[in-house]
Amino acid sequence: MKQDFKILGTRPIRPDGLDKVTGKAMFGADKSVTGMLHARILRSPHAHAEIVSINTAKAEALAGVKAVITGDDFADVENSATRYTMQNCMAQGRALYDGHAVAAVAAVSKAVAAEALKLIEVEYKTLPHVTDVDEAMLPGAPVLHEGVKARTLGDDVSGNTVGYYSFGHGDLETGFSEADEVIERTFKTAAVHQGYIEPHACLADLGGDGRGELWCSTQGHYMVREVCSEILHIDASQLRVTASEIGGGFGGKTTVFIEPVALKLSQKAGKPVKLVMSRDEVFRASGPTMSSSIDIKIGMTKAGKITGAHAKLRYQGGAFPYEMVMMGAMSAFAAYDLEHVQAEGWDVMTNRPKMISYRAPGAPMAVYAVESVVDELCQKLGLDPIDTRLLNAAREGTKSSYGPTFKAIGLVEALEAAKAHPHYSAPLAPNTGRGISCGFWFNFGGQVSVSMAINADGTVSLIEGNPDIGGSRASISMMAAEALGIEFDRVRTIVGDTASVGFSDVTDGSRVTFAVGIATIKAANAAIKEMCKRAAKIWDIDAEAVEWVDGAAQPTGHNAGDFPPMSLAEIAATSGKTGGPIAGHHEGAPDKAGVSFGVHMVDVEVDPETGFTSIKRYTAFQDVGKAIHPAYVEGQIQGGAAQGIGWALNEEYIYGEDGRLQNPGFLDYRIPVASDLPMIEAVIIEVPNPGHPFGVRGCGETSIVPPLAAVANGVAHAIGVRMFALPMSPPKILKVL
Amino acid sequence: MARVVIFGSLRAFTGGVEMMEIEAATTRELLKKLTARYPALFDTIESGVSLAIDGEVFKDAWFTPIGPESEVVIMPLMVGG
Amino acid sequence: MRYLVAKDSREAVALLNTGEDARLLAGGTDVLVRMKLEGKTPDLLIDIKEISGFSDITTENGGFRIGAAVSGAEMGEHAALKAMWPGVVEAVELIGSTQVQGRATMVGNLCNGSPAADSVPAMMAAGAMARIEGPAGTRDVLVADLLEGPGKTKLGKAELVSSVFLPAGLPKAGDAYLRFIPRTEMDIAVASAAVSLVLDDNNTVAEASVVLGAVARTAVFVPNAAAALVGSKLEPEALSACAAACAAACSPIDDRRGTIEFRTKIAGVMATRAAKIAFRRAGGKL
Amino acid sequence: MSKIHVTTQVNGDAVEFLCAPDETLLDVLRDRLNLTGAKEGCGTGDCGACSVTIDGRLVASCLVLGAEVEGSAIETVEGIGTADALHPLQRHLLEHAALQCGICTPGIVVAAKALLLQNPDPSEEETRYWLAGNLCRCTGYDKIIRAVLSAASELRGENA
Repeated sequence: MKQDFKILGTRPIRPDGLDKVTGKAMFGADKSVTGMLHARILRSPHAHAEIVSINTAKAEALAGVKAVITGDDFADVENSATRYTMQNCMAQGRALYDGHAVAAVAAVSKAVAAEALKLIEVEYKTLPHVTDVDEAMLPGAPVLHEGVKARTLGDDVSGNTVGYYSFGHGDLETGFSEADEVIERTFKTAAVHQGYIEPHACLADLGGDGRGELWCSTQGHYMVREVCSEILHIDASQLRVTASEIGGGFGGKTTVFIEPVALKLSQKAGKPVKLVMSRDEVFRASGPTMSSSIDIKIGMTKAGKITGAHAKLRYQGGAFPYEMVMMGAMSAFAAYDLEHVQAEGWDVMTNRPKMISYRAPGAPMAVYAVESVVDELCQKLGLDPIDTRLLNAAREGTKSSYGPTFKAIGLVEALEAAKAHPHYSAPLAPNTGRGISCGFWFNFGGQVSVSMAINADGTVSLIEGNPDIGGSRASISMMAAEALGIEFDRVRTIVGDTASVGFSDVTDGSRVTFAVGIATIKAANAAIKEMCKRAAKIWDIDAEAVEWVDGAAQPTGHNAGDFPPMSLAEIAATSGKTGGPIAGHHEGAPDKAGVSFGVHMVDVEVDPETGFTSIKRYTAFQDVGKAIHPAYVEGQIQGGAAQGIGWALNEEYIYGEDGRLQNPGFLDYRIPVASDLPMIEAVIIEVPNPGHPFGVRGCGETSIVPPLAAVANGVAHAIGVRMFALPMSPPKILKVL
Repeated sequence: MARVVIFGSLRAFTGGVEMMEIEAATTRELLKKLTARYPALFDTIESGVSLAIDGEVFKDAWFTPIGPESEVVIMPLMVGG
Repeated sequence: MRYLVAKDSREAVALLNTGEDARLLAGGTDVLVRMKLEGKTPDLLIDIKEISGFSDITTENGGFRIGAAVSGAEMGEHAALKAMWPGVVEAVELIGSTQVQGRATMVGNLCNGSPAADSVPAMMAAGAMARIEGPAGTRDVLVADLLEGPGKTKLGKAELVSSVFLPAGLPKAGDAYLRFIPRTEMDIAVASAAVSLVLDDNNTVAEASVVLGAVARTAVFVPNAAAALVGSKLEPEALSACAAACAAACSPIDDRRGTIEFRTKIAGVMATRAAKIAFRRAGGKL
Repeated sequence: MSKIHVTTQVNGDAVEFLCAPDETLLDVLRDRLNLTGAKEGCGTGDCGACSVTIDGRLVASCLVLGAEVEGSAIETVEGIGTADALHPLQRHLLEHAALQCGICTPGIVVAAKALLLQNPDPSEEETRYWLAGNLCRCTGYDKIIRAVLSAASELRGENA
């Protein structure tokens, strides 16, 4: 399926770039309207407490305060998932974690709003709390919500255990009996935050008549509309949501945290309300990803064949029911062709902020544990880590550990590229180790809407419904131009608000370039069909006798050569006289998103006297199907690698005995800074996805999956001791040296 | 007849049955017949599942065609970041 | 909150003495952060940057006087200062990002009272004197004598530090500062060490000063560590004796930035590494 | 709290504003002068998204009071380059695809410009340390560093 492309694979300047380098781009907190109020949220200082009473009288009496709300202002909703979202935005009855919202104020200025918060009197009765996953699963642990325990589980686990999943095939006992070496290990990983630099921000204006406008930083403004209209009990059609430029999300902006609060305050005050989280609030009250406790058992023959593999994943996902461990259980062994395999997972609630997706949610920690044990087996049996992975690699026709049989996939190609790369044979300095890990992500399709207008001047206006989080307006414009056969700069893609184009799912799951791309191609085909029809009319021949070649209509069949080709611009120029405006649109739910595999290789140096780990060299290989805009594909790979490095080395949510978060700021929640990292070489592998006309696979998430184990394996080789918990911060490393 | 594979923990609702054959032309028909056979599956299927049809992953849209020889794997509804 | 710009130190002292909750503003990189995180403002914020001399680096008796409002970036750009007291300047330059360097001051770092303040061990090792202005007039005290405990100094009521004096550097002398942080930048010291050495004609350590940061309630001199270096050319035995003395001098806390065990272990590592740098700067060869 | 009257210069233009004594320069720029290019990522000087220069000195505008800039000259991202005449740094950031979400980009532009004024030929390591206070969560910094180094090369008159 090798195709020749004119535009795909080139590196044009992204259309929104100019506004972003000049400071013009409007992000969530950048919009203001006259007469707007400023809102602030009061948050619980307790990990778990009954809210006995809230007295807002003094705050309401403060000059300049226009509205104060608490959980009592929100009427119940039917859908339980929406109710949990609502109660995460504003506690009702109980505060479930440090940072849980308990009241909110809208006032004429930020200063007055801040002053008013101090006047709200909340009486709490503290309750027992639990923040560790293993403790939360024990019978007798404080239970966050009654009646939501997974229905197949028994009394051996507490009511916090809201999900149980199992995947796999074969017979584990048989598998392990065939092994020459079996290693069984337990791992722990800390909760980490998406760490987007832009805090959540919105500007809400909701009238008493139920008509509203909402501007917000989100990965999915249709999701925001649906959730908010349900919580506010208004019609979806009456709430128009506009997605601002989004300053990073990585999954963290796939739900709402503040929007219903701002809308409710606006409704109550009768004025627009701007609500912006502080960084401290982002860490305490917006969703990090899960922490985990994991058991892995893998058996291998002396020759390196994996004979059996078992994973038990216990994920901690915060204060409300959630489903995410299944993604880890499905990902854990995806890279391997196994006869006997089982991956089990438990979703567990604790007194922490409700988890939300973080780039390949659930996969990095599961794969970290698996790839650590695979590495240890290779070490013990004296096997080459890449050869061993090649020997066991999943490929086309492999029945995956989670069920489906793989179509064309690029794991073997990525492993072979890694093996052939000069990095793999480069000599290592003292105190330095080289780590390898595979990684995997599913990638998704889902609902999309694209509307494309062919303008009279020969340009194309494209509206789509997915917030552009990493350059998708560029890739979509490129695919439109490729499909139409015109130049890239003739297309302008914008992200429409919820009133201007049909529903679109959230920007997540590495789905946008894939799914919006398919819709764009189909919309282009619809427009092409119409343009061919117009040309046929002009030429007075059958529409079927016209085909679209290189951006122009041309007669075909027995009319071939009768008329010179008529370009898109020419057809567009006369469209007013040939039947009116020309457009194409497509609404659909593309499936068949191809999975993506990556292989990361890292050299780490560990200071034996301090336990400090530095990343000396990093190379990432990833099958992306077809790189539409290779520079942004590289950027996705590099960015995921950097996030994974942070996860491996220094990032963690630190809770004290009191259940309070101790590091809600960038000073002590340590994401990698520029001087922490070397250049990250991204090697793009292209094994086309048979499910996409251009071969595209999602590429945004796979890259965060391998770094955890790659770095951990590198550290193990550098110091000769293996660590079983993340992050591998210097005190932990020095302790084992 | 399509070969239907139920993912591990869902087998708790099929009495441990992992694989079965179901005559269905579309996903809707398949899921209807599946819940008719195993009513305990209703809640899970109602709240949403993903299906892998011959190795390609689909959401549970009703009218996705299923071939007579297809392998259909029922999986949980997947989410991303 | 009121914001006032003091014209001279007498006015600043008078404003500090009004009985209101008053704070001084120089670089603001501590006071403004605290206002933000704690959500409360003092009654009065007194900007001291306009006071004559407060923004100057001047030579004095062969050494340098550094005004209370001189930023880290300005110190880093002062070639002669950097040549004489490279350890002090590198310590100041480690405070925060480039952006923070544009504002943060050494005197502010001192008066903030953090046990982990980067510049304090280096100033102590250099024998720096703080000039204090107060209701009773002006006095000079050793920086070391100003330290009290976390968030506290021994400054009296309505007193302020107007400058710090770094004495003339001796020939064949060198100083250095090192800290341990989990990343390469942007963190607070988990443990740190400043070392100042003077060598004799034989390149043997004649005088030494070793100061540790972030391992006790204040930065602390470690005389035994210094003594271990004196008379040596930093042979391995001297360095390990120095490290052992450092470990013995540690009484750190466990917190989100480091454990007692870890801080105690690496304090000596920082000190011996800093000693080697100082030794080379003094003209010694390792 | 009575407001303070401040006369200053922003991006070459004389500007006057009234601000509360505890109002940061960042809030003044964004809320009073409608210059929203500088972003608040943390409010505590840890992220660099609010970088501006005051009298040529790179600072975090969240850690400066509006009242302090009386008589100063401030430069924000809005004062660097225009659509028709981008600063080479801005152009190289675009050409290297050195931004994804773009929230850190204004701070990077301001900080990198300050670097190149002080050090026209920085090494990769110097560039990384200079920009250590400008957090970027999207890119892994690779393309940002390359863009700054190639802009530096162009500004030095070398063949970029």
